[in-house]
Amino acid sequence: MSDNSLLEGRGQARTGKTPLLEVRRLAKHFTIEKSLFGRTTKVLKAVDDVSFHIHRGETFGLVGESGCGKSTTGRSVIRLFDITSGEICYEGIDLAGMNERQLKPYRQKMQAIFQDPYSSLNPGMNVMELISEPLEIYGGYSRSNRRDRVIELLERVGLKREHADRYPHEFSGGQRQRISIARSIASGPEFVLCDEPISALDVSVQAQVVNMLEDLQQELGLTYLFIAHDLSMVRHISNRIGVMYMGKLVEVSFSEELYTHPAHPYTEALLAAIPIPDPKVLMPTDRLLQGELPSPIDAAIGCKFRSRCPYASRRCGEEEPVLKRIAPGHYAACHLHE
Amino acid sequence: MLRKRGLRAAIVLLLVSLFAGACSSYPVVTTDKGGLSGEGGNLIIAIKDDPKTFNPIYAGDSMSLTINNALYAPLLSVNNGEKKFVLAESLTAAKDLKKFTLKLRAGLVWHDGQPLTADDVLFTFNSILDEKQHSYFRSSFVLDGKPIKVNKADERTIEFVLPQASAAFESALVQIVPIPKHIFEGEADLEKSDKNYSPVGSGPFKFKEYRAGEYVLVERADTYFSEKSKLDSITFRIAKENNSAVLALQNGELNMLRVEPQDYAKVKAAGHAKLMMFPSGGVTTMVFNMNIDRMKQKEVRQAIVHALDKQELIQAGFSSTEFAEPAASIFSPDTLYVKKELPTYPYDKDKSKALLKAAGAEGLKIRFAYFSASTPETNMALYLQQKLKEVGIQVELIPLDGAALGKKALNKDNTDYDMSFGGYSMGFEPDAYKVLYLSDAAYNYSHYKNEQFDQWWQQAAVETDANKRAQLYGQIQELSAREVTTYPIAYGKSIIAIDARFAGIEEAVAKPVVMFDDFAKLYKQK
Amino acid sequence: MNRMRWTLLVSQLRTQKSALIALIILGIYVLAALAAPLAPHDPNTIHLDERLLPPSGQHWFGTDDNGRDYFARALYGARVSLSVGILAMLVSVTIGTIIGAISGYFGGKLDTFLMRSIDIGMSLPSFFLMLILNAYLKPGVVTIVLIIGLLSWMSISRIVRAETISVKEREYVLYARVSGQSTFRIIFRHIIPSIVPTIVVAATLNIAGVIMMESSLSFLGLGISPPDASWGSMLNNAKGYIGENPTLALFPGLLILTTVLAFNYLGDVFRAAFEPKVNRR
Amino acid sequence: MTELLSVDQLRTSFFTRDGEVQAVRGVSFSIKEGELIGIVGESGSGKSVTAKSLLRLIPPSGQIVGGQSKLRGVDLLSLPEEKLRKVRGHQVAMIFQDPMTSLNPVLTVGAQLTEVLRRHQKLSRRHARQEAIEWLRQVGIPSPEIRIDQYPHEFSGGMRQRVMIAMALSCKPDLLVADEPTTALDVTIQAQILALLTNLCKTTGTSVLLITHDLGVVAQVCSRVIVMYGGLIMEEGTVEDIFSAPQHPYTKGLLRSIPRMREGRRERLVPIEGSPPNLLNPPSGCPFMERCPQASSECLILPPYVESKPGHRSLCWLTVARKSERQEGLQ
Amino acid sequence: MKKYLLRRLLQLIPMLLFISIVSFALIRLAPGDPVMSFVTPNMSPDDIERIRASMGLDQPLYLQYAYWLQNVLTGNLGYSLINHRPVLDLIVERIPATLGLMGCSLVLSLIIGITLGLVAALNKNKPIDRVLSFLSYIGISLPGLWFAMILIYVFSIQLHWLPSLGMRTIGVNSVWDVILHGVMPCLVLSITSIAVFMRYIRSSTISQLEEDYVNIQYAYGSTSTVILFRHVLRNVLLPVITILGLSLPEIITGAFIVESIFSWPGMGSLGINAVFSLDYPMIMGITMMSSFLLIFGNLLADMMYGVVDPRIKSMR
Repeated sequence: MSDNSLLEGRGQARTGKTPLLEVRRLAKHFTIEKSLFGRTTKVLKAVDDVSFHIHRGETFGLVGESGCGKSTTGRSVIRLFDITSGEICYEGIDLAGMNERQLKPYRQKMQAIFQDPYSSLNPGMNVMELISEPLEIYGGYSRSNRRDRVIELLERVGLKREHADRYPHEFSGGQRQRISIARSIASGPEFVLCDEPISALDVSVQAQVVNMLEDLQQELGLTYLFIAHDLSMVRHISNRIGVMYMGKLVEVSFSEELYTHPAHPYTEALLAAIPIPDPKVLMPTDRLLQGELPSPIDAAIGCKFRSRCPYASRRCGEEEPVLKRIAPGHYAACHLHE
Repeated sequence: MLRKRGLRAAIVLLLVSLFAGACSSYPVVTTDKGGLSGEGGNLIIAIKDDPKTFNPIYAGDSMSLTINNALYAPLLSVNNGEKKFVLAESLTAAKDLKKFTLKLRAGLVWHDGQPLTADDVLFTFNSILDEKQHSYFRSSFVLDGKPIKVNKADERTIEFVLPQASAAFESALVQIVPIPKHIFEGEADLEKSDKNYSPVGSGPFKFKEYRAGEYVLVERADTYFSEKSKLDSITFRIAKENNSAVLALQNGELNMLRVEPQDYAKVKAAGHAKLMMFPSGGVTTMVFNMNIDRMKQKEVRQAIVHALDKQELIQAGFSSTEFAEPAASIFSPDTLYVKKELPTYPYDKDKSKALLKAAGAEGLKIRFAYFSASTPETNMALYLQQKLKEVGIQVELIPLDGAALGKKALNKDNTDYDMSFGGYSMGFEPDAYKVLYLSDAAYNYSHYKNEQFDQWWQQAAVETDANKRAQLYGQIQELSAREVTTYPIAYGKSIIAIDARFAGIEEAVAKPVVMFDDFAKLYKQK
Repeated sequence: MNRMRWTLLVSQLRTQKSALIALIILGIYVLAALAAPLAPHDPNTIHLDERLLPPSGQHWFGTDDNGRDYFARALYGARVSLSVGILAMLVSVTIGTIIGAISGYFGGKLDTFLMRSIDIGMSLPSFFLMLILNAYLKPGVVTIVLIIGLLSWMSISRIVRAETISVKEREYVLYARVSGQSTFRIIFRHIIPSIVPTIVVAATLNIAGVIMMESSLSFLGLGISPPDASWGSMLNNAKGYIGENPTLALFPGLLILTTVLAFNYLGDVFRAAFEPKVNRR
Repeated sequence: MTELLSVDQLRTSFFTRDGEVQAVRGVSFSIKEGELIGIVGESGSGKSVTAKSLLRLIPPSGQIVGGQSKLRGVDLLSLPEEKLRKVRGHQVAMIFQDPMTSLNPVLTVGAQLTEVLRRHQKLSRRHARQEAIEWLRQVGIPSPEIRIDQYPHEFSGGMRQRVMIAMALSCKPDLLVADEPTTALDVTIQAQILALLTNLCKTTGTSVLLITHDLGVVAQVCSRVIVMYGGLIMEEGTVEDIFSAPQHPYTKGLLRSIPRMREGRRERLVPIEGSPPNLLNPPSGCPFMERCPQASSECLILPPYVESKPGHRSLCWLTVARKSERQEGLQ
Repeated sequence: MKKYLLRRLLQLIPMLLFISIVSFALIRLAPGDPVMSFVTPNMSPDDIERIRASMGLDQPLYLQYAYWLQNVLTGNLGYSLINHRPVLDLIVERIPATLGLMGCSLVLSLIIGITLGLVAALNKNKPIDRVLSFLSYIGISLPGLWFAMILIYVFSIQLHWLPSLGMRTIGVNSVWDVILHGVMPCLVLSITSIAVFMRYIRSSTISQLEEDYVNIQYAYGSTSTVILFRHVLRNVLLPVITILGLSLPEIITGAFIVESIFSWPGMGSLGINAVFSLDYPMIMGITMMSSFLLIFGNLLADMMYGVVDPRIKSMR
């Protein structure tokens, strides 16, 4: 659907090669209500027909408000659960249909960091046990040099040797995220899903974690799928960004261009709503998005954003817009651009 | 605003409905004055559980028998040996004991005023003999397979023709109580017919009310042919827990109670009630299971019996010999031709060990089964276990509930246990014991087989000469005492406590199972 | 239990003096049960001449209706009641945890099937099940442990299932699945250790329930078979003598009450010590 | 503009099993009529405790150990309970952070709104219902006559926060304390709520004390800003001064660690190293000392507040040094 | 709401059917023979065989179950083997006493449990709270049988205030007399649930008082009593309904035991006799009746919860 266009912008993205990760027409539907005899009557389309690709060494940002399906997309990509339909190609091989045994080698290559520092570390295990878990699973380390490897990782993420025997509840939020990062790079992965890794941290601590992620990407050639609702931080860290609304991918573009020339009305409204930390630059109150998110269950046809879109036309109500290329590397799903 | 009110109403409704449900579900009786305590008084008797039925031809449990004894009058009754004619005027037996004629009194009437005639007696016997009605008393009137014939001579006389001579026929007649033909005629299944719920009887009291789990109320019947009851009414009150029953006796909620041995001292101390003690007609025995090889050896049986001191055994089971007399014979004291002097086995540990050594049965292991719900049996089993241990016999106790024990005991080739307790009360006719001791008898718990023994039983059953019968039954008791396959332990005693305010106890004649022969004689002193 | 939970538990015990008392009581009873053979009299010998004596120097708790020394019987009774309590608890906790964890973790048809059968099991009047099960098995400690164990595991498996469902959503379990750990390892390395506190609390409360159930089992005549005795059967036999010798009922009742009270207090202390707020911000 | 509220040396501590946590260690500031002032700070800085202490709404384990908070000359902290109840909701209203738990789930929105109205304005049941519907319309809730009888779970996060604003403003308070009102909301809904809040407060002349950790929100909404850290005020001034000429190293560090929206160049973020202080045994001197790049031994003792510009004060020896240099230059 | 009720009722039928199969199999496989309880030595073996045949015990098991089920569907629970009366009549006679006892003890434990729970919660960590908490611990650890014995010893034997036998004094017919008889059984049956309710109400009131919506109410000048009765109480009382449903099994088992201690004329004593004499139709009748009571109780509690809690109502 989206061709492999030339990629400028940061870093060493090679052109023309097959992307590290290719998601084609991904869909994930949850059953909400069953009739008396087990036939599903109501379905929640959390993710509906989403396609994008990420090249090796690139950071692809995925933004959108709560309930837009960004986390579900991320978790589908690393096969945390089975998807309803679509393909997830890792270096060209589709992981969608695989069972746990077939997935094993890919699990080593694909790792994840989660949002809540207080829930992503097992409170009953000390740091040494936490970080050495992936080492145990993917072998190659005897007991003694496993301890050295863990200490090396700890120092790599800015923690000290004596932290190894402490328990998660003895650390601050920022330190816990560092432990999560150390754990995720322990087994030498290529791809890391960052599912809102900094949303629960204070601003000053966020910067520490973001810098470390960027350094690790440089050093280990990692590829990130970075999910967040804080648009300013996503712009800082991502090469390309995808904007999601009600389970649909409404716009994909290079991060700079998305902020300077947003194509989709929703992206435009989203950017307008960001409070700029500079009193001299006043927010455009006229283009404020009105109305509420519609209920995700009603299966109305047409563009999901039309009820709140200032440019909505009759056509938006009848025909659902499809992601179309409007500029090199810039795609938008809106009838305005036909 | 409607929704808010609905919410509050829902909570209030929940609470009110729960409370109303609790109170209204009580059938609270406020009008009826309960027992008609006129000047004759209302006697409240405690019974252990609800009566199983008010229809006498199905009454087997003691509660039903006691209540039916007040509601219905028998043809004749026998108390400690002497005969008393009730509904019947006379009973004449033919020379060869094969034909009996019974003559009813004149002018007998049911509680509802209908005349009681020979037709009712005929109808009663036909119902009992009818296989489809499966009454509990049918077997007593079928002599080795052939039922007796009953025919009506005239309005007041009935003739019984027996297929073979039977001395025990009279004792069988005593158990039968006529039921009203005009009530039950045409009922397909007497056992389940709902006519049983409001029984029409012939006895000194008539049925008034039954409240399940609580009480049965009967009141004086003016239609009774002989002396009317002095009591206004009797309430048979259900009391499961015997210590709360003893308490109720003390605070006057109960007037008569069957007392357990361990409560005797407490009731005596309280002083509210007179205590009556009389032989219960029951025999408690210890049975050796002859299907087990080890038990076949006589020395082993004798060794075991010598290891037990009968006095102490009774003390353990019935808390003192005052409540249960040591028993010598397998016949109960009120049975005809019972013998007192029989071989006994005094307590002698060394003799017991010697006998065991002689029989090569050192280190013997015995499985002893007993009825788990009976306190006397449990305590005696414990005592027995400890005593036999002293002579080197290992006893494993097996407590069983009624249904399981009964099934095992009646199984002809039962080998689940080596010994157990037994108990029975067969009444004054010795021939009734035949069912327990004949080699192939259904209830021969010990499965003891002996030709000679059987012959004596058969001869005695048909022997018409009294002292010949006495001599035969003497030999039977002698042999059983020597063989000791069934070791008699004690003759039980019934203890009844009666509120001091009630009198006429001697005239009412205390009787096992039904407490008193004639409740009508009891009365409340002023 | 790892170091962190242990230090928490110790600090909780020090502050809550009620928990300390509970531990002391249980300690005394366990010691007494173990030291039962040292008792002055044999619990089962019958002395017909010393029946229903009041507590005295010679017989500290007096004697029962068969003249047996009541203090010795209480000691041996402690052995039976405590062992029944602990064994039945182990039976019900193991079954309950395994079924609860599996049903909670896998969900779907298996979960509905297990939960429906538990609903059915819970709606059968346990009273009848006790009577009927006892008719099959020959009386003895093993039977009681089995009956009580089989009747009380259902409530524990419901608690464990609910806890598993909430822990399953925690992010460290999601990470475990993402890092390719086997289901077996996830359940036994991550899920069960995190719900150990709930299991421990449910276990102590279960012991309390089991000891009480044992005494009602004896009431129905199904408990331990004579000559041995448990507190429950002693209490049941004392029913007949409540009028003149109330002490026969007093001692076993007090022993059951204090033991169950101690377990309940311990249960609450464990709950307070392992409160999830430990890992909440 | 006359002074509405003046807070002087407010101190609040929590007495936990492990010891006394000094959440607020001597905070003084004042709010003028109709002014929209913001307190910004990270978690653990004491901003939320300060707000709640104004109306003595701190949980039982906490206690106000010192200071005064005078509303039009009346010290709220020493006011007897029944008099303070008259102030709460009538003169000073509050909005909390999580709309999901601010409303009683089993009572209709209307019931909870009219209850507050009837308490402070002695209205009849029918009249209060009318007033409530009016206020729901004013805060932008569609078809309020129907929604008034609905339950909180039938409202989205944004809608519930609108109900809370209606509840707050319906009693015409002089001061509205908003404790992180939009943190739990999505950015588009946050924009709507902030716009609604500022317009309504301007029209009714209510002054607002806004507590937040988001510098963007402060810049767009507030006229004056207080920066708090470790239970103390680090810097206070007009929003323009704070953003263009921050004096305190902590404020500078904060501003540098957020991504700038300038085009093209994307420099590396400059974070503040280390983690927030532990208030169980707070340092005697400046709480920011261990994380401050320009810390010196002087910082072991707390400096006085010095005004680098009228109305722009900060708590740092550097400001003191700068002030004395300027004075020497002047002479 | 109606669809949900229909679905729950439909689920009810297979459950009751399954329970009847399980209990029928369990009962019929128990060793022992019902005929034993009324057989006397002078009954000949073939008479006994005929009686057993009349009870239908000689047919194969599945046929017996089929007959039983067919009868039940036509409303006839069969005849008690021992009392020769229809099982349904025997149960219907006894149900009011059991329901009355259970009903009163539920109401008693609700009222006392809730009030004490609230008092304890409001005076958190004050002396009265410690005393009440200690009493609640005693309440849940008290063996029912022992508590009954103490009550009998004190109030019946020593003080003679309360009768300990049955439901009525003979010859006296007044509500007061029934209540007097019911005091002790009701107390024994409800002591544990009073403690359970008290502990639950105390802990849930304390946790509700820490909720945001309570702080909001304080912030708008409301007093603690208004907050308690208008806001917190409703949130606290709702789950009590589910606890009521969950505590039904203990109450039914407890009722059976209390009835036999105090000779209370309820279903309990009928049940115990039936089991000891293996009266199969009666046991089946009582088992099905108590299972029905349990399931219906839980369903009622569940429905009640839906009616009273708006969040659940809109979901169904």
